Amino acid sequence: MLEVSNLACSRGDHRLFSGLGFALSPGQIMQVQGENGSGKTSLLRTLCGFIQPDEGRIAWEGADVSDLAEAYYSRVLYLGHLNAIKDELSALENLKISAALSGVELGESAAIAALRRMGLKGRERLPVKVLSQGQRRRAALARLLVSGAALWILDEPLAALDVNAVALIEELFGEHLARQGMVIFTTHQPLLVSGTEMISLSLSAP
Amino acid sequence: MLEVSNLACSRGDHRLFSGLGFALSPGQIMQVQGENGSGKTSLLRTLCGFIQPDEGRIAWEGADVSDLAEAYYSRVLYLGHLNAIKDELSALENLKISAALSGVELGESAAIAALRRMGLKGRERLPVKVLSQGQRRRAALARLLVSGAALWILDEPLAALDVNAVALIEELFGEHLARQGMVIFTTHQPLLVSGTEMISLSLSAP
Amino acid sequence: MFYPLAGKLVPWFAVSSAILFAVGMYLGFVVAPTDATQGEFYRIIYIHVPASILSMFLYLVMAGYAALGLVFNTRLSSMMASAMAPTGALFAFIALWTGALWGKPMWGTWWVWDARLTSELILLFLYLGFISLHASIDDPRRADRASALLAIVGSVNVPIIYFSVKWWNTLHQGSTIKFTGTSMQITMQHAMFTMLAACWLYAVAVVLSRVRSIILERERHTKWVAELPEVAL
Amino acid sequence: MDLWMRANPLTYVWIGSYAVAFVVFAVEIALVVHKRKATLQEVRQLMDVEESE
Amino acid sequence: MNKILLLLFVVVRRDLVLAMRRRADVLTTLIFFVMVVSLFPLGVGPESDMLRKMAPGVLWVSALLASMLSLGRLFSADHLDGTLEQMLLAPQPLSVLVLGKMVAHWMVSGLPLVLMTPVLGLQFDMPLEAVGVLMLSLLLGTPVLSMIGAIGAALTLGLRGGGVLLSLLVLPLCIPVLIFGTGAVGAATSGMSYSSHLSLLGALLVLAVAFTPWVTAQALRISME
Amino acid sequence: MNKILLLLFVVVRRDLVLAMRRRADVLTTLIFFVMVVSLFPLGVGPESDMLRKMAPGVLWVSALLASMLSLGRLFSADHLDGTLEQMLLAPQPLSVLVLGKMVAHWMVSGLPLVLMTPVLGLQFDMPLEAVGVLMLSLLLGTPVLSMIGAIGAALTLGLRGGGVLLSLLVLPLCIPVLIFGTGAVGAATSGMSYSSHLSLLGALLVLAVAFTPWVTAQALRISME
Ligand code: HEM
Ligand SMILES: Nc1ncnc2c1ncn2[C@@H]1O[C@H](COP(=O)(O)OP(=O)(O)OP(=O)(O)O)[C@@H](O)[C@H]1O
Ligand SMILES: Nc1ncnc2c1ncn2[C@@H]1O[C@H](COP(=O)(O)OP(=O)(O)OP(=O)(O)O)[C@@H](O)[C@H]1O
Ligand SMILES: [Mg+2]
Ligand SMILES: [Mg+2]
Repeated sequence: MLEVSNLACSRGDHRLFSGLGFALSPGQIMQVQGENGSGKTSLLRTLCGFIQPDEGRIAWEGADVSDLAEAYYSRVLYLGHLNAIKDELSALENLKISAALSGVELGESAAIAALRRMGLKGRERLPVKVLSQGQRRRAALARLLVSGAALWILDEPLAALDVNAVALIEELFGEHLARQGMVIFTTHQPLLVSGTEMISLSLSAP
Repeated sequence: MLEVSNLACSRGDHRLFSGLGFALSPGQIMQVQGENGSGKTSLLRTLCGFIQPDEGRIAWEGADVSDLAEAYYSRVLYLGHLNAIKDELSALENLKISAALSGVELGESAAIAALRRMGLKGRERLPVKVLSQGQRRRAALARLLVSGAALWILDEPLAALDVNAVALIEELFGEHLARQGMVIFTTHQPLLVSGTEMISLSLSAP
Repeated sequence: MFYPLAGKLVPWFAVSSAILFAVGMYLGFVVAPTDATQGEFYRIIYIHVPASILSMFLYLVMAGYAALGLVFNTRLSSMMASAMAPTGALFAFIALWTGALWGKPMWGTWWVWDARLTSELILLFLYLGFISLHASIDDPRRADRASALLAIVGSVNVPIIYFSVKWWNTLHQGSTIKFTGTSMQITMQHAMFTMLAACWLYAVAVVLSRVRSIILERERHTKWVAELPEVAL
Repeated sequence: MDLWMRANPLTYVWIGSYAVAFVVFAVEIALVVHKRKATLQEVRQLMDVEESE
Repeated sequence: MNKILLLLFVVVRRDLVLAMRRRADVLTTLIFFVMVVSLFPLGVGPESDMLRKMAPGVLWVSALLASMLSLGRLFSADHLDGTLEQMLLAPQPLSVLVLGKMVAHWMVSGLPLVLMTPVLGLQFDMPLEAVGVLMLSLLLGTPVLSMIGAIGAALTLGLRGGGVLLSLLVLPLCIPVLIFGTGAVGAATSGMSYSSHLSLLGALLVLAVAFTPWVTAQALRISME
Repeated sequence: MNKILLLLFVVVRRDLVLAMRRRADVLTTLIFFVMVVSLFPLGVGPESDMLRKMAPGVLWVSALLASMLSLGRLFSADHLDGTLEQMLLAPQPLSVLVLGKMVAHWMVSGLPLVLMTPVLGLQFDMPLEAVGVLMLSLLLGTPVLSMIGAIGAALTLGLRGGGVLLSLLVLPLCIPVLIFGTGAVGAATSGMSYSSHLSLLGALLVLAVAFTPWVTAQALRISME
């Protein structure tokens, strides 16, 4: 359960948003909408604690996230505009390392299975830098399959993905919500998750 | 007039495509389609001469592009997955420099007008690194407005753009085609250019 | 509000510092006797020692303010810290320069690589590092916090400077001013303390007026700045 | 230089250190004053822009 | 506790694997070190008396510079590709991750230098005991350099002109290490007791291990904002 | 021809603007140089006779370091953000662009060091004539360092594993420059004729201007594939 109240954030001289409030319970999904530069990324990064908000409170299961710190981080999976994968390592190594960093134990075969499901069959062991843009994004998104986090915070997960991959992501969202997970994401493309209503939060350009 | 015949290209052990041929005349637009990793980026980069093809010939107005070299480059505008803008410089400086590099003279006011049209009003002089993902892409795409190149080669120009910006790009394509330009592009999102038929080239995953 | 208060205080500090400078120099050059071993050269001491002491003292105060700003997120103390850095750097520079000038007649060279001299040079570099780090981060809050961390880490150096004469036996003079009694003649001491006070007051005045500019710059979007009489002019 | 120093120790001390110190002080004061002027100017400019918008 | 050790291990291994993939980086640090050290006899002339005297200083300064050269990459690669964000979000304390990165950095850029020292020391005609002390002092000192350097690397993350600003911030803080290190060798060659210098270096190392990971973690959080 | 000069000018100005934008960059390069030079006396000890003898070597090595530190950024920043692709597509010869980048790099990282040399030379108590020769040698030598370094930077751009060999090939190329440079100063201090050293340096510079831009351009095309 994530509760946000009266949140305000500014970058440079611009106030991006203020008085923002919402609550997300298990099984719910929220899309943050807004034009380019309206502050979507900034909002997501604030939720992850990378940016200190000017005002307001972000609470996870009733407690302030800045007090929870690591206890909160273990429940969150964030994927930003950057893929957070190393060009020199293979998709497999990348996945195993990022799982280890987030405290998940992951066997070789489970990792390979996850990458195959993301459509990287036969490319698990190539250095990521030879992969195509969409394949890199898929490699990054494979973390969704192996993480135990309850709250997914995804910034334009569909960037560079082809239609099949978009369908796959929709499927993954559905599964995650079904097991009482939560998703907050942004996108400029249409995305449909069957069987749930999508909460939508609109930011207006400053 | 761009003519491609019997083109073949491979990366690593994979043959991405072979026997590829097409021709593009002034006023025509072509979308390269295909799944993630099917070789769209590789094709576009081959057309620009970054990658040497295994076989085949790429001809510009009848002459081989590798013989034309700089004479061909001056007719081409390429924008890849990367934005080719400097984080430390402002959008304005970036635009002026990239125009100078491609041999175009560009006054301050023309540059500002181009950036405004791209929706960067009031942000022309901020260092690009503080801009949002979509704003950076817009700053990169502003080159379309000031370049004199006949052939635009654009790799996922719509990445990170919001709906307004997508509409703007469609408009720009229309204008470019109207003045007998040519466009080759890829995208995973729908894009409609009114008044012309789109040639479509499908690559299948290897 | 701090801004108008600082504005009122600056002239007082400035004037009293000017008076004390005058008195101190009178004492130092006219009243105090010539030193038996060092002749007239020793009179550099009246500027050298206050500058050295202030360069270290200001660093500590600056680190303290910076730490306050970092821990309690109080913006004023961060601004104070960044206002103090240039003044501190200048005092370090003066200490080095006058020391070098003194070294020429006393030790026969401008510069030796002795522990105290070196650590004072490090102090200057630390100030410069603080200033350049602050200058190269655009976001002022991030700049405050990053350079605060640097200031705190760097404050390890100050005790090294202070005790360097004890820990390493070097060319440089040991402490003559001690908490218990002193080996210095009384007029010399008066002159020295007057100069020290003068430098200190000067530093306060400059720092306060600099911090006023910084406040204005940072708060230029707020209403109270817009309503200031000097802005409305 | 050495000779001159020996002959005029007081002048040396004066010019060498005190003059330098006071020049430094003067420069600093000038900088502070200049910065104050510049900041005020900037703030006023900002006001004008806001008013005209 | 166990989990934390495991994490430390994961991070160290990851960075070592990455370093092996980018072997050029590792080797250039080492080659740089060897080159700088070997250049001095060329620049100064072949008088072996003087060479012997300057050997510890030259070796130490070169080691300091070599580890400085590789510092720029410590966090910046992770920053650019977004991995650092993920590290800040790791459910374990950030300072452990940071310690892991420091250890890996030292193993890649410090340890090879230490192992290379005997060869270079003999090139300068240093007495055997002095070479031993030099190695010991480097063994204690280079980790401190990596650790202090990490603070600077974290503070200058993503800044324009990072590399040079980094050295401006870090070099002054490294000077005590340099002084104690060369002091130890100097004492050893002139037959005095060098243990006090070495124990000072050891104390610095302990202090660095205790505090720098935490400070660096804070610096990273600040830089990521 | 005119157009090419204009392009050269554009590139140089662009890189200079970028360097200025990294506000304190030029200044910090200098401070770095000063600090590195000051470190050696700390490590070696304060005997001014020895210091004077090692001064040219120290200054030369430090100059090499300062320019090496900034070499990493020469192409890699442009590579990572895609600007390099655009440069390959420019309608003018790539070698001109490359030459522009080299010139800018030297103006930012080499020239200030040359100008700073007199002060540092005096700190080491060097005779005045030697300082002059040192400055001259640096003036001729640092552009060569920037140019040779550029080849290395281009070759190691985005290369896996194999980069080791290439950087091994490039580094030794810098050594002649250093030897001639310090040699000239050594000759000057010992009262011999230094003009042969300097003219060798000059010859190296001419060769470098003639060939390195072209070689670097080829290296870039290879690295970009
Ligand atoms: C560039 C060279 C020099 C530097 C960086 C330097 C630095 C310092 C510093 C940091 C202090 C600390 C004051 C304190 O203990 O609270 C000091 C004090 C002092 N210095 Fe220097 N110094 C230099 C040269 C000299 C020379 C050449 C002399 C005279 C021979 C000298 C004589 C003194 C004396 C007498 C004190 C006062 C010590 C006390 O009363 O505690 N200094 N200097
Ligand atoms: N230092 C700064 N000065 C001025 N404006 C800034 C600064 N930093 C960020 N901004 C502005 O803040 C906004 C940040 O937007 P953010 O990245 O959150 O947008 P977004 O909604 O994610 O957009 P996109 O869809 O393009 O990714 C942008 O409008 C940007 O121009
Ligand atoms: N060295 C290599 N070894 C093996 N495969 C390689 C190598 N280099 C590239 N590839 C493969 O070649 C293809 C390159 O595809 P390219 O980047 O052109 O795809 P794309 O169609 O642009 O995809 P996307 O839509 O994801 O951008 C990928 O499938 C990649 O895995
Ligand atoms: Mg965004
Ligand atoms: Mg692609």
